Amino acid sequence: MDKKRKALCLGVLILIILIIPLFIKDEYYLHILVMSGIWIISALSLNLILGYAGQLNLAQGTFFGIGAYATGLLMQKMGLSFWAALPLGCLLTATIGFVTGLPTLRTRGHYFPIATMCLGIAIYYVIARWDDVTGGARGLFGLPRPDPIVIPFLGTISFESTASCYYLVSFLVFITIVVIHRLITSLSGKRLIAIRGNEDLAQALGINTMRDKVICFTISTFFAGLAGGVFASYMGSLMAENAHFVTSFEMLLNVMIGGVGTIIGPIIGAIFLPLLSEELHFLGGWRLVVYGLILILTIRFLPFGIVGGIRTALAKRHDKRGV
Amino acid sequence: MKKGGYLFFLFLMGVLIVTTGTHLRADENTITIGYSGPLSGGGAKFGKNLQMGLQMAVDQVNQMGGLEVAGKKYQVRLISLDDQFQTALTVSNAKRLVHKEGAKMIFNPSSGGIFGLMAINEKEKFIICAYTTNQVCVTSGNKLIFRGPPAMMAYVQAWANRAMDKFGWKKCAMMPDAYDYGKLWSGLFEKYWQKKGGVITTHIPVDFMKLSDYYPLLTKALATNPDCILIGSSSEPNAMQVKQARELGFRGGFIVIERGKLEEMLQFVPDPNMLNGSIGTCPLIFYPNPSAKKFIKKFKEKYGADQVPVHESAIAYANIIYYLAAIKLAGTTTDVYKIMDALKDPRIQKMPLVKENDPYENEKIFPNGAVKGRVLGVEFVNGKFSDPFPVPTPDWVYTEKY
Amino acid sequence: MDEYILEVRNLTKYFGGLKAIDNVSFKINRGEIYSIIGPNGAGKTTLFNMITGFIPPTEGEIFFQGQKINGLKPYQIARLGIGRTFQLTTLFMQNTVLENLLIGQKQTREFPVFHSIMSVKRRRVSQSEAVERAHAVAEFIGLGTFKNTMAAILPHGAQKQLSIGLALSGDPDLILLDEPLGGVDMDEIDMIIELIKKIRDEGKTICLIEHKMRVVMNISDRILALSYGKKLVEDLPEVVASNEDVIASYLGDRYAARG
Amino acid sequence: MGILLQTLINGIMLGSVYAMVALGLTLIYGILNVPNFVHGTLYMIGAYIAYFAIVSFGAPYWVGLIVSLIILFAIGILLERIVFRPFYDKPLINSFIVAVGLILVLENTALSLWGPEFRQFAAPSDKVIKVMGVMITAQRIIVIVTAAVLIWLVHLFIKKTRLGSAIEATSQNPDGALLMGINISHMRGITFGIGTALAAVAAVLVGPILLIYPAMGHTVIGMAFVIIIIGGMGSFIGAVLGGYIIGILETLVTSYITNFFTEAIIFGLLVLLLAVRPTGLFGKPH
Repeated sequence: MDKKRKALCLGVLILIILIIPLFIKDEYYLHILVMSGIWIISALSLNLILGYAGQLNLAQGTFFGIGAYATGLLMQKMGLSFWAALPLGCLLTATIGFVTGLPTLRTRGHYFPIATMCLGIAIYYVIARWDDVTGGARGLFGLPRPDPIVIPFLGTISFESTASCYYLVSFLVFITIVVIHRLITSLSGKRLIAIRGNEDLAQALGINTMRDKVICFTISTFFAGLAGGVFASYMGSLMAENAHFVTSFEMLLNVMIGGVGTIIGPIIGAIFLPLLSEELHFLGGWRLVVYGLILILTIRFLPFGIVGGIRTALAKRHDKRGV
Repeated sequence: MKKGGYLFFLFLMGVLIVTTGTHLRADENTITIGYSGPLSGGGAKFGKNLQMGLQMAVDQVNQMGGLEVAGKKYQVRLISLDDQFQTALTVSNAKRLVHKEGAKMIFNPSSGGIFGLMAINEKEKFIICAYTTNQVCVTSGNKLIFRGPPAMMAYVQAWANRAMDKFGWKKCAMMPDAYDYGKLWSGLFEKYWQKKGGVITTHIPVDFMKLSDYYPLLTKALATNPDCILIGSSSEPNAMQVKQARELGFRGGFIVIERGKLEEMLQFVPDPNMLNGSIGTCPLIFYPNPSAKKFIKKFKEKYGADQVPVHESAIAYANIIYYLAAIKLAGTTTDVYKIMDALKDPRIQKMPLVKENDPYENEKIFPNGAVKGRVLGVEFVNGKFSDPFPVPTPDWVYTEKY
Repeated sequence: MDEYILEVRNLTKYFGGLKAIDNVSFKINRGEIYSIIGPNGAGKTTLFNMITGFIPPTEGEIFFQGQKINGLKPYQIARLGIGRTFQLTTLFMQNTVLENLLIGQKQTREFPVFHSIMSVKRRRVSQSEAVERAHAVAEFIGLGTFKNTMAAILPHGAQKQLSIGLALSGDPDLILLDEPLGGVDMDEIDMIIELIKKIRDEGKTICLIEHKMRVVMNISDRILALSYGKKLVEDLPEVVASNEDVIASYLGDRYAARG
Repeated sequence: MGILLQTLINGIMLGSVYAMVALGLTLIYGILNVPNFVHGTLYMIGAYIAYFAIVSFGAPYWVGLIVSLIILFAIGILLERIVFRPFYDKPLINSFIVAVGLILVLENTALSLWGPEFRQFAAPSDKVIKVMGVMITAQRIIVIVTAAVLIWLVHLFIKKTRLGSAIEATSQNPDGALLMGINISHMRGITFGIGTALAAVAAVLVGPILLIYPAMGHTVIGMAFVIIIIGGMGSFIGAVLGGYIIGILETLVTSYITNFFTEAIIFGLLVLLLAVRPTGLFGKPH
């Protein structure tokens, strides 16, 4: 019964997501939706390493940038199709994630976030200054949208319109959710939770924590790269700032305000926060002041984010009924 | 969750609902001008200077009762959004300005942002008003772009000629800023300088966003014994660089890339003589033409007597005046191609709105969208400004790729 | 098979200039309850940490089932079959009893990430095996009724039981218990002692650090007494209890204090 | 030779600034156990306060410095009490988010109130001294000397006063101070105040050399974190030595190798250092 209801809810949700572009014709809102999709993928990627393995990776935005640049450069300089460049770009990001994860994950406690922050800054400067490859401070321009897919007898799917990009991003969000959900609900996911809970105890129980952290880190950078790759092709231009650790902050805010350690939390955060930031534009110069205040107050009163708040509220109601 | 938590949650939801629900949609009688630029962060001053010029033009037209287009009166409004020089934000802002606020023109002051916009503007039908001296944006064939500032090459050649022919400098140490603009500028300069028989002793890009102690870099540059140093950030960091170079014993001259303003640098050096032997753009206040004087007067009236307008404000102002005149001339507020045609129409210079207000008395707008303007240079010698000298601007510097 | 399950040879550990363990050797027989006693700072926990690989010894060797294990990582040693608890009760506080015990299972620690994402059948089979075992352990340690309670809100005694359950969940041959009775109420003590005996009866070997002398003397087969990192004596309980050095350095203080 | 010497002096001057900022950061870390990302922003506020005291109210330079020091000390205590206190028992990441929020609030308030203009106040003396082919301005000597004196004063405070030794004890062993009967929350406030005041002094010292603008904090905060990591987070001597080492290293790399990849090199080296020594050069092992 419960399963059936869940499936029904999921079905309705998917239907809504599918028909949204039929109702929202405004180019701007569609654009916001596409961007939300990209932020959702990146927030989920950060949530995997932060929310489940408990490692605060402040270089996640940089991996987003690496994925974006890798995909963009593979398309522009090597002439690859988006459909080849994207997976290659993600693999490249994951490889760099693996190589840099090995040394940084050796650190513990507060050293890990700061080690990754330094890693992010170092890579950012490489991207920002390596003119011959990345275009340096001026960035990359004129990156193509995904090539049209030709389906025999039915026609072609082109990705020139924002609506088609919306479907593409929704599909990738779906894949990301499925993979991450499968990972965290499996026995391997239990190991990650063990590492988050107490790394020494996890080791004493025979868990190779270093290996699991590195694997988790690598997978999470893969998805950060995926978000970046889609971003590159959708926006058509890249700047080194996309790999800056400010991007990491933004992802982190999405995860934390939404609700860390849950699947739905980062999704809510990644939709809610960019929208909030956009809608506060009417405040002019005071926009970021108000935005900052909202962040402080949210984390003060809802330490586990919006989802955490809703959960406690529901639990309370449940308790009252029980009594 | 504490009690405060519920209240706060409700408050957040309220903010969202109110802000998403109440939007001042542009009504039929409004012309919207969109501006996306750096309004916070390190580039905020530059962004605000531009904004002042834009706002001034908009307010002035509104004060005159609005703009009459094809027999109908329109009010003009400016919507400014912060992009902190980030392309992705520029593009997002532009989408918002165009599709949500109904802007047909987006003003943007960074080559990165402009390239980002050029990828979408023909498809999404809006005009880019480009505040950049970068040549690529007018030689790429984009049909909906016009560019306010003069071409970079005009400055490069004028400054190099002056430095060599008048001051006899041969050895130049280049210390441009580390970003795209400085790189392009110094690239052009290096080629031209060497063609004229000069020597580049060293090339040290400077990141002005960093801790701004220039001693280490200047020590390195001065070790090559240059006659002059090419510097290229905004005025205040430039002034620091000049001051510190003098402290380190440098006696040569400075070639100042046009983003820096000698008159502003003057405020930041303890002794005016430190600036001796500097070549740079002529301050707007020394422009001899009456329309420039008129602009300065209006600017001070609006923003206060102690405010001295800079070229950023004046060029941004002129661009809006031109754009609004073009709308009037084209007789449409929506057809961007007709507006573009009107901009390039020689009749636009004769329109009262332009004729009375354009501080530069711009000569024409080329078919590629480049505005040909009046450019003056100036030198600083013996503790004061020399008379302005005209910077030659042959047509090719506006139209050719280089 | 070797008669000894664990052999420690000439183990020495320096922390900076401080000698925490000084040339200690001992052997633990298969199936016995072996206790390590000594005053605070005698180096008991350091010894555990070296056996389980958390701290590398400065000198000396450790053999488990005849295999040299010093130099191995903690997880490798755990997988060979040594389970342990920590002095401060260490649990996955934010998880339920069942989840805690699930994490400790062999299936959990080795299940490949690749199969977690890609396979359907393997995933389901391993998961149900692990859950079944976790249920069994929960019943065994006497927390059957608390399976879905979060570890953080269990009473202290139950937390101790759960920590023993965690050490047990990987089905080890040797279990190191670091003060399993520390801070436990009188009526809970007997329950834990029963649990320890029950584990021994399952054929497992137990090595114990404990301060409660009455209990130690009661349940231990043999006792090792340490003082300032040095081995004082290793023998049957009654012999250790009557050893003068031990009484002087450790027991003496206590009994004297109790007067 | 002259150039090497000049470069070294440039490095020491930069190192003095870094050492002071990093010292404040490390003190705060030692006691509050939060990586205080707001530090750079408070450095900015310190510079502005001195600017207003000196330029708007015509105070002499040293008065401006002391005013800024006192006000920032108070701001530090206030921030600790109002903003950071509710987060001590929460995970690190929560105080991290709060810090990011606070940076946004403070920096953009400064931008809205005081505008984006670059500002600067005059040095007490403009003299340039030439020794052995090395040019050095009076202000740079002031920076180097004042920094050294202040660091020495903080050292004395920690070693000689009861509160200071409590601070040291707490940062080495959080239970230590309880034994000494010191009020921990009182001490947290004072430490935050001192750390913040140190940042303010650093800002006022370089005020006549560098430019003051709302985003100026970004330029030092990254490096300050590099320094306290190298020094071992919470270590006094590590922060001071690390400050001078990084200042000199940065200057040497800039002058002799590249100024284009300086940050990439320094931050990259740091990651490698952490791989070899996961708790920094002077840090205690886990």
